[in-house]
Amino acid sequence: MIRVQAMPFDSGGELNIFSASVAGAGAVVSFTGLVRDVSGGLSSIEIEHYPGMTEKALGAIRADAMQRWDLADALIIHRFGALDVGETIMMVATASRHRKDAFEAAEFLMDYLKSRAPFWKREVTADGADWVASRAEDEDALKRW
Amino acid sequence: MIRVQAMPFDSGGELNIFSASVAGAGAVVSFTGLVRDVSGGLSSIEIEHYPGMTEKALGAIRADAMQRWDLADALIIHRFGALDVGETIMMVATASRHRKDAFEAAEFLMDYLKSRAPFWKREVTADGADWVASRAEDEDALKRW
Amino acid sequence: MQVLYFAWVRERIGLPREEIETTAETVNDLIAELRTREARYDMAFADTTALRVALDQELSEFDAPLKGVREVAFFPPMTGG
Amino acid sequence: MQVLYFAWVRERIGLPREEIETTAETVNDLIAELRTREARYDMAFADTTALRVALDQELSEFDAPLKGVREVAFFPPMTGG
Repeated sequence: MIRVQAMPFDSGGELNIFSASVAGAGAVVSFTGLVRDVSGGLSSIEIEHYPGMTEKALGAIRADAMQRWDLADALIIHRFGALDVGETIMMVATASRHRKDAFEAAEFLMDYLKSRAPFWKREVTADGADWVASRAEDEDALKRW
Repeated sequence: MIRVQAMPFDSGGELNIFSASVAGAGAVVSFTGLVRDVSGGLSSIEIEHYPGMTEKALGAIRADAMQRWDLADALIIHRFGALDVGETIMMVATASRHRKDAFEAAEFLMDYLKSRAPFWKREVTADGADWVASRAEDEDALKRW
Repeated sequence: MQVLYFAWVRERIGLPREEIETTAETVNDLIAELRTREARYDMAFADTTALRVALDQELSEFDAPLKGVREVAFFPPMTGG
Repeated sequence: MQVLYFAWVRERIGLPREEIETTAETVNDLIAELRTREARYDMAFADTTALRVALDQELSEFDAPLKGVREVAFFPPMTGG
């Protein structure tokens, strides 16, 4: 399932619902991304996205993962809009009979989501707001797949 | 944190507590292992462990992961005793500033936990109970680290 | 043709989308045409290595043809996750 | 010396732990001694490649010395996770 939403969500609760829904798959991996004030002074972030294309891109990335690995299911939830420090930005979850498949597919989803899904983050501090620059290592991460 | 317990636990709830506790680490990865009736006929599993050594072994594996990767924290919860189909056997969670560290450390914890922590699983079916055989691929997985 | 702008491209150009009548054959042609319009376009498109383009909501290349395309979007490299 | 058995080793031998007085110098010596006791021990230790040993709760080798060791545990390969 793919969800793109402004509303906060409960990643632990979503993980439980996901795990309960995938009978037959004993290995469940999740990744959760949280807003953190790493360098100090961050008050919030804003996420812009491209409605329509976002859902398509996430759906294509998920379908690709479902085809490459032996997965019972894969979940992507991603927020947009304004988020405070400590809030959950997004999560992915994968379920498989094999832990290796669940881990690899979750990493794949994250790598593609980072630089192939149309989201743009802006960090808001007391000094103003700056668009987060993309990182060469995120682009490089795609070469693994 | 390491917990070895007979009591069921709420993996989603534990993930939320863990995520909230690790300020500064925006990437959280979890693995959850569930009892699944893959081949049909499984009624429950029983997990035997070696009290004392279990906690030591899990603590050593966790300490090793904390040293190898840039982690804010790592969590291992593992149950013993009788578990029904659908119940959660164990979980690990890792938190880092870098998603790659969080993913790798979680895989490392799982690989070591599979064949270096003193747990033994027995599957109970209508025909009786059988000890789960260790798998060569689980031993091989350790060579990666 | 609908042309959409996101993130700092949207900010530099000053609007999120506009309808553009063009005979441009490729994305590069469209960019060349937009740059002649006004300084804000010229500035936004000065360095296309810092830009990405989607045609009808699919990531695309700058030399891709525009024939049949109804929606073009320009934006910086994505920073999701 | 406390000797502990887990999983099917415990089932074959028929008890989870016992106190053993021994002068065995290594784990292999202890196993040889136990195998002479009774058929159930002989059967449990017939194939040591299917066994693992821990000395004072640390995984160890079969040729490790027992000097100073207070707790020896025998069990099959672990199946956690």
